[in-house]
Amino acid sequence: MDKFLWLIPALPLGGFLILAFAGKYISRKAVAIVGAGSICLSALVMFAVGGAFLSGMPENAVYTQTLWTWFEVGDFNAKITLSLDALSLVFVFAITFIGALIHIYSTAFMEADRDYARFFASMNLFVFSMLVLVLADNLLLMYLGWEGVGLCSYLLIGFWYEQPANGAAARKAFTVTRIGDAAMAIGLFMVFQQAGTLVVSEIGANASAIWQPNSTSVTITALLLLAGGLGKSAQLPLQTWLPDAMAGPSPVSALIHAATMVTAGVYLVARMHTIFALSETARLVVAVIGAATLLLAGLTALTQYDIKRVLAYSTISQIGYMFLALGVGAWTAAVFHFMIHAFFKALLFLAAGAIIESLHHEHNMFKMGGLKDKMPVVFWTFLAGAISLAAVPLVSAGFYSKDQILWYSWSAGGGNAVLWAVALAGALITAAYTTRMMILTFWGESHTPIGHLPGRRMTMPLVVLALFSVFAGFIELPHNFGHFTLFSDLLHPVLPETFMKENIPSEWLFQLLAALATLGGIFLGYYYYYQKPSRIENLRRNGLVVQLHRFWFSGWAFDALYDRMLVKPFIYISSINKKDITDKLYTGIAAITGDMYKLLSRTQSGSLRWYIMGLVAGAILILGIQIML
Amino acid sequence: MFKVRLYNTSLMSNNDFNALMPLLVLAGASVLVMLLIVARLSHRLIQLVSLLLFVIAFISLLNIRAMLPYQVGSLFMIDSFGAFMIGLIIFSGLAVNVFSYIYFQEKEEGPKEYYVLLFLCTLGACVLAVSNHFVSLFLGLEILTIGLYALIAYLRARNHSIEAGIKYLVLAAFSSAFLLFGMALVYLQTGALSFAGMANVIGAASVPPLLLTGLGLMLVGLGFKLAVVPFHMWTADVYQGAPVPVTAFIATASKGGVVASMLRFFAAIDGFRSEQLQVVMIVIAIASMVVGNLLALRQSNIKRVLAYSSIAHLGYLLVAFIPGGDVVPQAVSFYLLTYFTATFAAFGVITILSGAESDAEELVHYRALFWKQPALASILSVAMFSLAGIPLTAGFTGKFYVLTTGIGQGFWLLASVLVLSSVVGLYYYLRVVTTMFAGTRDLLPGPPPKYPVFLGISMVALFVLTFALIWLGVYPDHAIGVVRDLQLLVTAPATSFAE
Amino acid sequence: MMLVLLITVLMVGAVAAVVAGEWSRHVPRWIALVACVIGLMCVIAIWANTSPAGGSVPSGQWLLDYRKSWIPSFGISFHLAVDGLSLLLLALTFFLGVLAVLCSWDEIRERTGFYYFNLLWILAGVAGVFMAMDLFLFYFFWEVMLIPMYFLIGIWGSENRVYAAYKFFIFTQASGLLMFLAILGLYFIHGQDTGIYTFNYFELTGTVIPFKSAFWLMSGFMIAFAVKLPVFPFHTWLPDAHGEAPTAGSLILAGLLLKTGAYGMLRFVVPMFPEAVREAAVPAMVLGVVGIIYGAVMAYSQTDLKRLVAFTSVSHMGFVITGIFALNELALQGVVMQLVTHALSTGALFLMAGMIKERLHTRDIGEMGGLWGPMPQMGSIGLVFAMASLGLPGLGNFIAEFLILLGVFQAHPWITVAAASGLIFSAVYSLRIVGKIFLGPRKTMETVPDFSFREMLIMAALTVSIVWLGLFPQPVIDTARPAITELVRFMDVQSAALQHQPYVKQ
Amino acid sequence: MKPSVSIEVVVLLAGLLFALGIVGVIIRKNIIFMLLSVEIMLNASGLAFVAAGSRWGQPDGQVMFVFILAMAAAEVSIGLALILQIYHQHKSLDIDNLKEMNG
Repeated sequence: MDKFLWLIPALPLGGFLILAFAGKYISRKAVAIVGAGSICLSALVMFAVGGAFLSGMPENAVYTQTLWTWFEVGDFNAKITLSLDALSLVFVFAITFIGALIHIYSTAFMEADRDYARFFASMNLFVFSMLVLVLADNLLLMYLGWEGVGLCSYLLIGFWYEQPANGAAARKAFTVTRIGDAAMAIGLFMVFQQAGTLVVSEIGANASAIWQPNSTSVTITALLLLAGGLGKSAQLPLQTWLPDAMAGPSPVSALIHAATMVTAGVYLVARMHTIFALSETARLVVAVIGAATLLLAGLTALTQYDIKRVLAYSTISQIGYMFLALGVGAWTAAVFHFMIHAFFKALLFLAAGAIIESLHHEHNMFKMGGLKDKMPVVFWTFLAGAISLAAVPLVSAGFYSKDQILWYSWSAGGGNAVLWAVALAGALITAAYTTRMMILTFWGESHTPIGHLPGRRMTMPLVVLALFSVFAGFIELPHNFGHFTLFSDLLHPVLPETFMKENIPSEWLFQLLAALATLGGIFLGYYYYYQKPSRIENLRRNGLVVQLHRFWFSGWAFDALYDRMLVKPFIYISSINKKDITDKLYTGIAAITGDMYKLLSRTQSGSLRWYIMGLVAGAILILGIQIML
Repeated sequence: MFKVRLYNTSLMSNNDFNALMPLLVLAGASVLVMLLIVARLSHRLIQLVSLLLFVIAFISLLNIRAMLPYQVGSLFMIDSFGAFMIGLIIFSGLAVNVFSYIYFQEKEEGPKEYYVLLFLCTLGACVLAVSNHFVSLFLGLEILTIGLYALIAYLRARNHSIEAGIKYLVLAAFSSAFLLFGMALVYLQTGALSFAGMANVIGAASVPPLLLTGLGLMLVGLGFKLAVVPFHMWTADVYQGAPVPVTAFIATASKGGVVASMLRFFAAIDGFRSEQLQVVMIVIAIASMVVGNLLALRQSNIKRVLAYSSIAHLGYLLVAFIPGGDVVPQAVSFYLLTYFTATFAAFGVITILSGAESDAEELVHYRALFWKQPALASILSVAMFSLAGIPLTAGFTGKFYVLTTGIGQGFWLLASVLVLSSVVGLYYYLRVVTTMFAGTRDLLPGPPPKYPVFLGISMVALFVLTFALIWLGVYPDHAIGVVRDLQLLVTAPATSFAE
Repeated sequence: MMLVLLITVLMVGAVAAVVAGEWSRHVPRWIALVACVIGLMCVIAIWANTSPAGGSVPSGQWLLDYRKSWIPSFGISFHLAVDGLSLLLLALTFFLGVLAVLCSWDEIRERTGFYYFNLLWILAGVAGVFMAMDLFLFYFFWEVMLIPMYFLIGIWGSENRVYAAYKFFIFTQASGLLMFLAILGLYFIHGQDTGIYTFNYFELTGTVIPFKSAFWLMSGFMIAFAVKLPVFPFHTWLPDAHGEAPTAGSLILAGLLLKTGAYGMLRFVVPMFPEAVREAAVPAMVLGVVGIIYGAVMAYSQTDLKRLVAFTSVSHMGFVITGIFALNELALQGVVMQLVTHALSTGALFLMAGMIKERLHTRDIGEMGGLWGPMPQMGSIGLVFAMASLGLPGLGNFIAEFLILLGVFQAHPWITVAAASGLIFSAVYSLRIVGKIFLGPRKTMETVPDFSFREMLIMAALTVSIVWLGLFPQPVIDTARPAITELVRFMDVQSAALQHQPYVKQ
Repeated sequence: MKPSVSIEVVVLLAGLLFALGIVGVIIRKNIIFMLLSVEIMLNASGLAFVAAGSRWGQPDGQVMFVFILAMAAAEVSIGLALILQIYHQHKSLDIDNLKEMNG
């Protein structure tokens, strides 16, 4: 089957090319068919190839396919080679499968839009780049995908380009991630300088031979690569772009800014786990950043009004969980959470999109309400996603993935109490803002008249995703009940077992606490927003709370900070020097020459006697020189 | 009493006659033209006759090549270098003559005597080129200069002409006095008036102070004629005041003759032994290059521009002059060749564009010339590029030759100054060109040319000059080959007839 | 002989154009087009015959060689030769030549004859520079480019053209003359060493030069090339020249004249003054990095589209000089790629600026905006080239910048780190270009037509090539390899034992 | 026989005359007087020649002097012609009026 591997990215690419060149000329129906069809086909191919891969696992547990040599100079060479192993399979699955659903959804969602073709072209291009990213066998090809998804995200965030705000958001997203990418590029240089190759498998094989454990070089390399991941995955300190990225259409948010692209960082770290495994420091940094991010983003999510921004911050926070898991060495747990999160977050965004659509582009949750009965399908599916996000025990897939992470954050090799405590607090907060969102949106009395309801092409994907986000968790059950570890077994050829500490307390305790946290969060949300909204009013009067609220609402004032520290100075410097100061040097020379001309032309007074004096002076000069020497 | 030593000038052999033929032709020509004037012949005829006479002089020069080098008494040393310079000078006379008709025909002054003076000046310059003796040097110089007084002030109705004339007269006489006094001191020191004699006396000994002072004073006189800084101030005014063809003559022939004799003199006494003289020359050269280019920078009168540029060019010439050695005559003569060609091309265009009342000297005359008279404009552009030393033109090759001479002897300072100052030069040469391209064909085409025949001749001459400029720029090997064979002698080789 | 043909076809075409211009307004452009196409064909033919794929593979670096005595009395010969590097740049020359003619097709309405004369003359000069193997001849062609470019800017430029033309001319001429001094110095040093006075490149490269004078001579060469490239403090002529020149002028300036500077460094400076170069490496690289950042920052602040793009060139050329002085194969190959790709991408941006100016009659990006609506095709093409200039993988520029940075990292990691900031800045200004021109609300309500067929043709050619270079750069790299490896080997030999042997045997 | 006056003295005298001439040319505004001063300089150099000639017992010095006289004469004649013209045009002989061309 591996000879068909290239089809998986090729189909979206084909779709893109068709739409890009013929998009103007073919009917909207055709556009929809090409746009969504290419992804669906690619998903089918993925199932076929993946099925073959799982059934007849190749001995080295990887399919590879070299298409052509990209370029080779001296001892450096980069090939266009795709390789499929368990890890990339999981991502490819998420990308193509969820991608297909989202595309189908979009065919209806974007129906009314003028630039139908452009939308699908960009989406297909995105899927292509994302697939290249995860299928690449060397870091350079991965970088190609990496930048490609960045471009598509730019295009799609700024899709409605007439509003300057969207363009700004798009530019911000690209630039901020670019900062990470630049660091990552340097990381690539370091890897090449030390390992002499950029092929992932080779690096992985010889990593321990190349680097001393915990040596500075490996730590620096790891951190540089990490920086790339932080940019793409919107983790501290590069998280500011994601909330603004919500300017894009909802399917875009679902696909790019929830399910796939933003988790590229997770993929990168998992992919390069051999390097991270060699550096305590790097892993600690990963974990701490993850923890900090999840807390910060969660608190921010508590304060947002715009439903999509709530989801955006919750995405940041959930990815924080994944980084935390990676940091403590729970590689499979991180990937597992990625997959589950992909399902429910995509679901939530699509559902939110449906709501916003039918509420005439109303984003503010406080202007919604009472949709429970008006939009039942959306309500139930959204609920499914919500419980998964809030990790309601036992019944939700989110519970199984997140519980794992909580447990590892204490007990895994890199784990410790603080990380666990933060994660637990995060769980509580998550549950709280999820509840808040649910209640504000679906309960209470309606504030906005509702337009047309979403059609089948929009609801079908919601249902499918809802099923997954409820039941997908059962493929990986905790050790203490069932100990059913299908998922991690699948990944173990690629990712190492999670190394555990000795003498750790029993897992039940943690699950109990986690469950309590979740329920507590739900209760808080229920109490403040459903039972006693008056309490909110009381809080509003408390100055401190208001300050805190404003601070959180602004995303901990990171935007303002960067604006003052980086953006403003840059713009100032460039604007004061618009005329290019160095030119003064040359204009100065020119001016001096001009003055000398004026000076000398005065000596040409036209007076004969003056000339004679000049002559005499010359004579004296000559004789003078002769006498001097 | 004084023991009178008779020079064998008393008994001149036929060879001497042949050898001096070019000079004699020029001298005779002036007389002949005078007679023609007496015979009241038309301007047109006189002009043609003098053209013919110049050609004859040129031919007579060509057929003495066989007998070179040849020494006539102790006054003249006709060696290949001298012959080449004479050739250049006669050629310039010819060119001036060609352009003169159109220019003078329209002026109210009777143009005929002009040709007499032209011949005399040419003669003077030629004498300078081959003079090997203070007397001949002095005579040549004065024949040239006194002729020029009259030529400069020829258009006596014009205030500028007269003003230029008197300025030149007083200053020239003044500087001649310096020259003479210098000569006197040199003579006092050496007891010889012939270069060869001086060479023998001085020998390899270091230069005594009195002689040095003499040389210094001579330098003042010669420097004035060459218009190098600080003796340059007259240049612009005289160039502006004089009739355009005369200006061309001053810019070329007169300077060429002086350079030649100066070179010969320095070669004879090996002037650069004394570092004092060298320093003086270097200072003069640098000053000329810098000041000349700077003065022209924003000058709006094209005649003055050319005047200042000529100052700079003499400075460049000195860069080739100072190092001394066998290569110097070659470099100098080649540079003069290129410089003459370019200058004549430029002045030719100016002459043709000049009207009856005033010369076309203000830059504004040249606006949009390229769209009105493409041919003239292109010629002037080529001339300007050549003067600026842009490749593909003779000027570049000349500069290249000069630079190689300078750097070859390790005069890096001079070379660098040359390069940098010529960058300043670019600006004003380009300005002329730019003016010609500026604007569009706004005015109606001017009246039809008055003198088709002579206009034709002039245009042909201009095209020849332009072609020469480009040929020398693209494929200079022949010219270089010729120049390479030039040799400058002080005392005649044993074979030839000596005193 | 083929090589001579390359130049003569252009010069003949030039003369023919100016002559034909007297009678017809439209004939000259056809003549020019034909001349360029013929030239392109010749180059491709040479390539086909000498590339490993086709026909006779010459041993060693040099593919073709033509020599004829010119001014023997000074040891000057008319000596042309091409290796892979020259060949690439020649191909570029004629390719851009064709595009330049096409893009002037309707833009130039008056004095077409003289216009195309200048255009072809410039190309002839550039082609000569890329082939000359005699230093005198090299300088000769070096200067031949200037005058016509001066006219091109000074006559057909926009408002401030005369100033720009002067500035361009005086900068390049001044630096050129200094190089000429250096050439003469080399000539005499070599002559005094060996007694052979020659300007022949292959003999001069073997010259033994005392370090001090080597340093001065190198500076003489460097200043000329640094001005052309341009390197940071010498760049100020560029924005004016680019800004005021007609579209084709900007295209050729950015695409070709800048490249002559880099070519000069690769061909002359490095092999002739190895020690001096190694000494000067770090300062030069630092200048390069400064250029990268300074250019980018300047670009961000510009409001005149063409000036903006001009400053991006400054930034990109910073990569070039940084790469050259890294002196290893990766970086040098990157430099070659950068030369080609930058010519295409920046050229395309200039062409687009020209097309927009034809439509909106302004270069001020403040007055543009929302043009994607009326011109989706131009929008997408513009996006492609904006992405190219920010180094998006999959487009040629990425390969170039990646290789350069990778190579530089081998030599001086910290310089790479600084240079990598260029990646960020380039993103900032490129996105600003796209945002200001194509996104946001419409400023002007007048109807603007999208690409005409001719424009589409030009842009398609450029787009295809930039993508091709991004995905299959290997042919280019292979073509340049012999030259580069030879150069690197030579430098290694130099560093191994500081004895001079000729850089290339004849 | 030895000349009665030593050469040095004569040359010194010549030098003085020369300097005198220079000063004259510089300080006088009237063109005629300027010409006169120039003549003095010329004659000074002539004198120097004669002195030099006598030092070496050659006639050459005097020959030169004759030439100088001739040249001076020619010069003065043209000079006077010009002066007449100038007087026609400017109605004065003040050299400082002749500054039309400058710059």
